[in-house]
Amino acid sequence: MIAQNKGKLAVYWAASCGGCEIAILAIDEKILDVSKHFDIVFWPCATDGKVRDVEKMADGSIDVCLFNGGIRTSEQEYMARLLRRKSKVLVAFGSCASEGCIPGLANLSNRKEIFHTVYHETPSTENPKGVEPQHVTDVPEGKLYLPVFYDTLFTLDQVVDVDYYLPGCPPEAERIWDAITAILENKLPPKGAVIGANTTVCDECPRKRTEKKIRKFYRTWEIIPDEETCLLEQGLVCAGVATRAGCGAKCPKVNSPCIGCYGVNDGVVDFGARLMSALASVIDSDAPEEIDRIIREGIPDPAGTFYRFSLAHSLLRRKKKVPDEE
Amino acid sequence: MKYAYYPGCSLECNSAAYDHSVRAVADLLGIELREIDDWNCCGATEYFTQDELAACAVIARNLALVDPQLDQVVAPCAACYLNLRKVDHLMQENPELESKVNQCLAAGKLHYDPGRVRVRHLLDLIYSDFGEATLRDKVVQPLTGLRVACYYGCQIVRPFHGTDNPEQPTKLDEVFSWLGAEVVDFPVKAHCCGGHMTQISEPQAFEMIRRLLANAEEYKADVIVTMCPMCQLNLDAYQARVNGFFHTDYKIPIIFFTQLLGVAFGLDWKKLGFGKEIVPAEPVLRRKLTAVAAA
Amino acid sequence: MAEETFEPKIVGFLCNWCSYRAADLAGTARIKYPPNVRIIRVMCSGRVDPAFVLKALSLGADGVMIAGCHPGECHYIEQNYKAMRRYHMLKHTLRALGLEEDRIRLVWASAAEGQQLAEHIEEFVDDVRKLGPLHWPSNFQENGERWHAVEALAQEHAESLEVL
Amino acid sequence: MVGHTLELRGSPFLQEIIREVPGGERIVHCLQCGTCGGSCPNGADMEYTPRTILAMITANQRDKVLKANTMWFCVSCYSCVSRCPQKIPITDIMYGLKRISIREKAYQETDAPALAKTFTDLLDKYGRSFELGLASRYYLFNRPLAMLKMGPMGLSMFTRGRMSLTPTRIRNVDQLQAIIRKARELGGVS
Amino acid sequence: MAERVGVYICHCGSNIAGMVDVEQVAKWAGENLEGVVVSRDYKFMCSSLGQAMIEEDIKKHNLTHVVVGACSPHLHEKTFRKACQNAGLNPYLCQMTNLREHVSWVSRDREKATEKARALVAAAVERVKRQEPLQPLSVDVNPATLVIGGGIAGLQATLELADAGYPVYVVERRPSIGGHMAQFDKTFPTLDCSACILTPKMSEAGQHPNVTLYTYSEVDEVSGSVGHFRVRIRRKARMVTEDKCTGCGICVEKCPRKVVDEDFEAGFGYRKAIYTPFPQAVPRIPVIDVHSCIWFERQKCRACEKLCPTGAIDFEQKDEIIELEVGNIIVATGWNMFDCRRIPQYGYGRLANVFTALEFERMCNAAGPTNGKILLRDGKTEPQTVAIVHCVGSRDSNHNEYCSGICCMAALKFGHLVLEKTKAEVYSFYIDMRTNQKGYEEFYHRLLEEGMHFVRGKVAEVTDAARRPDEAGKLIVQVEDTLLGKQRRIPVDMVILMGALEPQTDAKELGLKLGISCSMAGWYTERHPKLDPVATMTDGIFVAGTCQGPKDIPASVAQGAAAAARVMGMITKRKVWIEPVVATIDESRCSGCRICNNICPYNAIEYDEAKGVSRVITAMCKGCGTCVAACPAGVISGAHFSNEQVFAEIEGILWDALQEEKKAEPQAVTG
Repeated sequence: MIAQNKGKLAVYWAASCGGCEIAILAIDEKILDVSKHFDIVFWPCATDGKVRDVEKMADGSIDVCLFNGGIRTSEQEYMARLLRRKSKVLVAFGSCASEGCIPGLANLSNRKEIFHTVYHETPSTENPKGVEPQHVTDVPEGKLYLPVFYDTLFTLDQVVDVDYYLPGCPPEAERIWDAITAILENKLPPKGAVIGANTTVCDECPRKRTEKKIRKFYRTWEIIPDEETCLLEQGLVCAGVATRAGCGAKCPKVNSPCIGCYGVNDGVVDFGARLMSALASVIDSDAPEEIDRIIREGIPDPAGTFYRFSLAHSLLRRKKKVPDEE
Repeated sequence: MKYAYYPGCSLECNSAAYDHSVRAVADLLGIELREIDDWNCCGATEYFTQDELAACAVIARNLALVDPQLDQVVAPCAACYLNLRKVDHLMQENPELESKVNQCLAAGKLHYDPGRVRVRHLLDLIYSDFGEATLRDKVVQPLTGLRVACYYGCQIVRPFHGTDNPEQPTKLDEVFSWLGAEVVDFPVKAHCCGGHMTQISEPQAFEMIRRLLANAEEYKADVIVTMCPMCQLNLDAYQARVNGFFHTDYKIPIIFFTQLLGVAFGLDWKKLGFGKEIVPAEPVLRRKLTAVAAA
Repeated sequence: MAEETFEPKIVGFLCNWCSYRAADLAGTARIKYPPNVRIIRVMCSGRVDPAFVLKALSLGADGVMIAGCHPGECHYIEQNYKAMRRYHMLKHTLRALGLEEDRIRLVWASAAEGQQLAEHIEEFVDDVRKLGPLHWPSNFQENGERWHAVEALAQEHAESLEVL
Repeated sequence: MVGHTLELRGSPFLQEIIREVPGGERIVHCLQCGTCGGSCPNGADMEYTPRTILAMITANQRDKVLKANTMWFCVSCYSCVSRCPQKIPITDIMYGLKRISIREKAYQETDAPALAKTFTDLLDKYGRSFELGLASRYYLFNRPLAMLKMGPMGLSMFTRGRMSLTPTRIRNVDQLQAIIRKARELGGVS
Repeated sequence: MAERVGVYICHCGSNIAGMVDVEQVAKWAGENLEGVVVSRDYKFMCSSLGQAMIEEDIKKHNLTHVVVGACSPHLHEKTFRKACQNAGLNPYLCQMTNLREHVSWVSRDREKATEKARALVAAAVERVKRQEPLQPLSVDVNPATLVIGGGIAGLQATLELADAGYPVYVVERRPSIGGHMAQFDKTFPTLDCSACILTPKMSEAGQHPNVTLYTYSEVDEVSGSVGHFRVRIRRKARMVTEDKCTGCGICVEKCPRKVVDEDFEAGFGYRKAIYTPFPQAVPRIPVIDVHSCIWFERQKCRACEKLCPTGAIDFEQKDEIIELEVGNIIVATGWNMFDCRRIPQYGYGRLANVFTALEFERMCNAAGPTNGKILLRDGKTEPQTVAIVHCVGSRDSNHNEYCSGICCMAALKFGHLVLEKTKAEVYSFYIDMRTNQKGYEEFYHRLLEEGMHFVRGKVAEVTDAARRPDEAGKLIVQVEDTLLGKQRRIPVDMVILMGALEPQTDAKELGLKLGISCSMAGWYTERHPKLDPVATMTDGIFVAGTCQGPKDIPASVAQGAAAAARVMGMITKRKVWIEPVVATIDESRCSGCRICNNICPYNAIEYDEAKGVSRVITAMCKGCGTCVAACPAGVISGAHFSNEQVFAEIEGILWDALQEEKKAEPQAVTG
């Protein structure tokens, strides 16, 4: 199992919360095994390393790059392209890099709206001059540049070619170790695959399931669900039916519906479409008004419900942009 | 429970007994009726004869004036009840009309979103929201021995279904049988009293009134209870003229259903507006009710 | 140049038994209707996966029509009701994504209703035409700034490297 | 254009009714079964039964219909509407015919238009109906003789406090009148 | 990729070529669409020459897939699949696209029509490249047949099949076969005695060696598909052991409990708690109605048990479940009468002398409650005037929009019976007199001659509220005589309401078990209203009689016989082929969420508790694809309509939009 020559590993953090970085450490003492087999050549969060060092590396000299986070700015896109060029294997690590995750929900807004909220509206903002970040700022010394903030958040594979995906928000430690083992043992699946299970959360969920019929969707605070029966059958929008297994059904096991952080199964192109279709199919009514009412009352935030993690990677990717008046 | 209340013109004066008894019974049942401030006449059938849009606008003004805190309005008069419901319905069904009516209302700085206010009749309220057990509970003076013909008329049961059966309604019958009355079969219970026909062609109007009185007599009713000021007026005030016209001798008291409800609940007869009817009701009621008490 | 009227591109998913045959009948009866709806045959409106609709929109369709047998007359007994439920669900979601409601439509047409189907198509094409082009892919195209910024960064780094 | 059958076919008078009455297009569904004519409490006294009127509308007999007494005998009891096997809004059609007939002064031998006019004038003026005013004005101008017969009844109503001598006026009469003016200005429901 | 696609664009004479530039489309496809190696246009693709051209190309160019742009696949899909098969290509690798019905015939503008044709061809090419070879499935046909419903339609079908030598199982929910026809006295227009023509058929069915009768039984569950249905039948507990009972009738005679017979006597007569519905019942084995039997009410009596000479009474009897295997099913479940109480203005239920048509049938029947005498509800008085009201609940959008078809004739029959048996005057109130079968119009003329009064008008109301002295004590029929244009009030003594024929109240439920659909009104839907009125959309299930729509006895019999003939056709074929367009679940990836379990109306998806996965029973799957679209995990695939195929079709159909978008997209300056 142990490679003769130590491999080279890079880890990068783009538009994400940082949880993925911590998740890597959650493999506990096995991190020592990692360092036994790999030289960490670039991991800004954990080690000191500079972009220019990477730029100086030969193309393809990094064996594995674990890239977490989506692409929100031109700098992140630059880094994605750079690391792609330098790495033999580029892994979209975690939900953000794979499908946009929570930052991807910003695709329900655009840059203007986001800046407005962040730099003007939030209660903690103190910005009397109404300053917003600008791509170019003129100073006496010349021009200063900031990365361009995109209107739309992209997933890693919408910007560069991705070799493997490791889903989850964040990926489970066991799954990370599985992936590392697969890399070490050179037992990687075909390129483009998701490293992990290919069933859904239901497979790992111990709850009792029967045939489904839903007359009313409940929000989590509305009922205390029975602990034995399928949450969906109790009217809770449990995304487990559409979500890739791998987490061990953590949420349903503590009486909380799955929210879908592990993304889709192989071959599925749009997480939201799958969940929508499945839920709609089992609504127990044939009257259009009633169906509409059940849906409107039970699912007040459909974009957030069906695309909580996958909006940026869905077929439509984002909310329709209102033509910019600028 | 709070409801907006639309008494309508008839209840102001010629059918004040209805208004008084409605308020008294509502009070007893804990129904809070809040009169719509500065309501106007619903236009009866006449306004629709003149100008449909103006008729709708005039009616919609009342709906627009309903306190935004309230979402149901009670209208005891059949014509008012129908008109309010009809305009709300027409506005819901017909977006073009809705926009025109709202343009009119805008001229008076008002607006009405169709569907906002649910128009209800007091009978439906009493029947559906209170029901048998509650009503039986409130009986002080059982109506045992009193033969009651329940007269529904037209516009409460038609054309909008759902309040009761449009042909042979039963809710009023059921309510009075709960209160101990002997409700007689009254096949013409949802037939027309003639409405404003009295003003247009008396022979036709009188014939329509006669049919009702004749049927009530055939089934030996002591009293006819109505839910509509127009029905009451036609059957009561015109009874003498009908008798004259056909050489008959009907003497059937015509009272509002809320008046008889009030009697059963032991309310003060004066407060219920007794004495305002032309064919006196009190003697018959007192005789029947005491005869049974004695027996 | 004369102003061209916008001709929307619409994908129509028609069930094999009723609505596809209704379209056949419209043809046989030589009923004319706008050419904008391009028909894809599915066995049942119940086969229409919301992803089909999203796919079509994401590729540049301006509208999507789903047609099935009338409620209660589904060739597969009741599967059109499932299409109806999904349609409502999908519309609900699309609203949240800022998409005009009129860009997707569910209609019923029995095999005998060539005329009705043609009317539905005509109406739908009109409605979508009024909404204008959708051009969904342009939604997530950043303007040229994106490429320049990335290029500029590369340039800047290259220059600073040379200095070192 | 794909054919829109209803708007293009049918007699001009039918088209007119369809424009005048919400739901008037249901007339084309009439089976001529006579449920309306049979149900009407005044059906026996009508020159033409409602069913016949519907047939006449379809046959474009406009003048004859507008002169008929049928609609003036309609008491808005809605029996026909409730029973009609084809869901035709017959009562509303009668209202529509009354309006056209009044507009064109086509009616014959009926005081109903005068009653309606007096009633709505009072409403426009006060915002409430005023029975004594209605009765006196209507009878005085239209049926002076009948007024004598009404005397005793009026008196008994009066003694029981069921007839008021003065009209009630709503507070915001201006607002009501503005609304009515606007309605007249917009003219018609369609 | 190794796909080698041939594209064939048909001119269809000038039908397509007149509006679509077919040459240009073919040329464009050959030059622009990936994988297309041959692209041709031809005058008539469906001609033998056209087919030969395709066959030749397949061989010569090693085509892997074929696209034909011509007419509707409903017309010629089979033709071109056959051509492919002849050339050794799996027929499912051929895709048709509809350039005639969907393009040329509905378009006005040649350029736009051509543009649309290009899109459809591109879609077909993209799709066909992803199509896979499929093999049709063959199934052996079990020669036994299940007939549901023992009325005249079901009996006719049963006897035709049994006489042809095939086993038939008849399931009838009532205690006896015979259906509604057994209740009637006379049949129109010949006035044959209903019992005289029906009872021989009933006893023949009862004694036929090939017929097994399950009376007082219902279909619980149907599974399987054409050729091999599995049926579970519930034999309701009769409380009488069938093989011991001789049908002597002592038990019925001695039973002390008499109740109103709501079923056979339509509420007009009485029966005992243990009863056979009528004397000629088949089988003649009585049943105990546990809801009225004194023993079940208060554990007393058991008189029948004590007196039964063969000890056939068994109070402990339980429902019994029987499992059958049949190849085909004939549904002949009949109709129900409209509840006349739903039209209160006709007074049924309130006015004693208002009768329903079924009550009146029983009244006329010599074996009925009045021994065939026409009497008022008091059982003594003969009516002087009788009104027959047509269209009660029919032709009325408040109830049933359809015409029940038979009531006009039944009303004439009733009129005749009243005129024959009494001195009464008879009025018929009709909207339109519908007498459009052989001998029917003549019967109408006969009644005109016999002096029946006909008033054209739908009755507004029947009331006892008299207005004139001559109305007192009578029922008054108020109606507009539409031919006079006058409202009339006609006092009568008896009113007969011709209630509508309605589908059985549980027709939808049974339809779900069988996997056949109902119209909006609730009648079973035939495969084709003109050309296939006997089959249903579900192979192996046929309909006969009124369950498919209102009809009279001759039509029911004809349809019963036709259904039997169709079944015989299936049996003699021995094997049936099933389209391989079915769904499959990848069990290795199924997590058993059970979303799909409830979705299949054919119950073709079963759940394996042990493995925790769902599975499609291929033979039962009809290929609608609804489960494919519903599967949240994406593990159900639909043959011939897979996601990949449809996605490819969408991409193809929007090829021009895609190109426009690509043009509009700003490009990276460098890679």
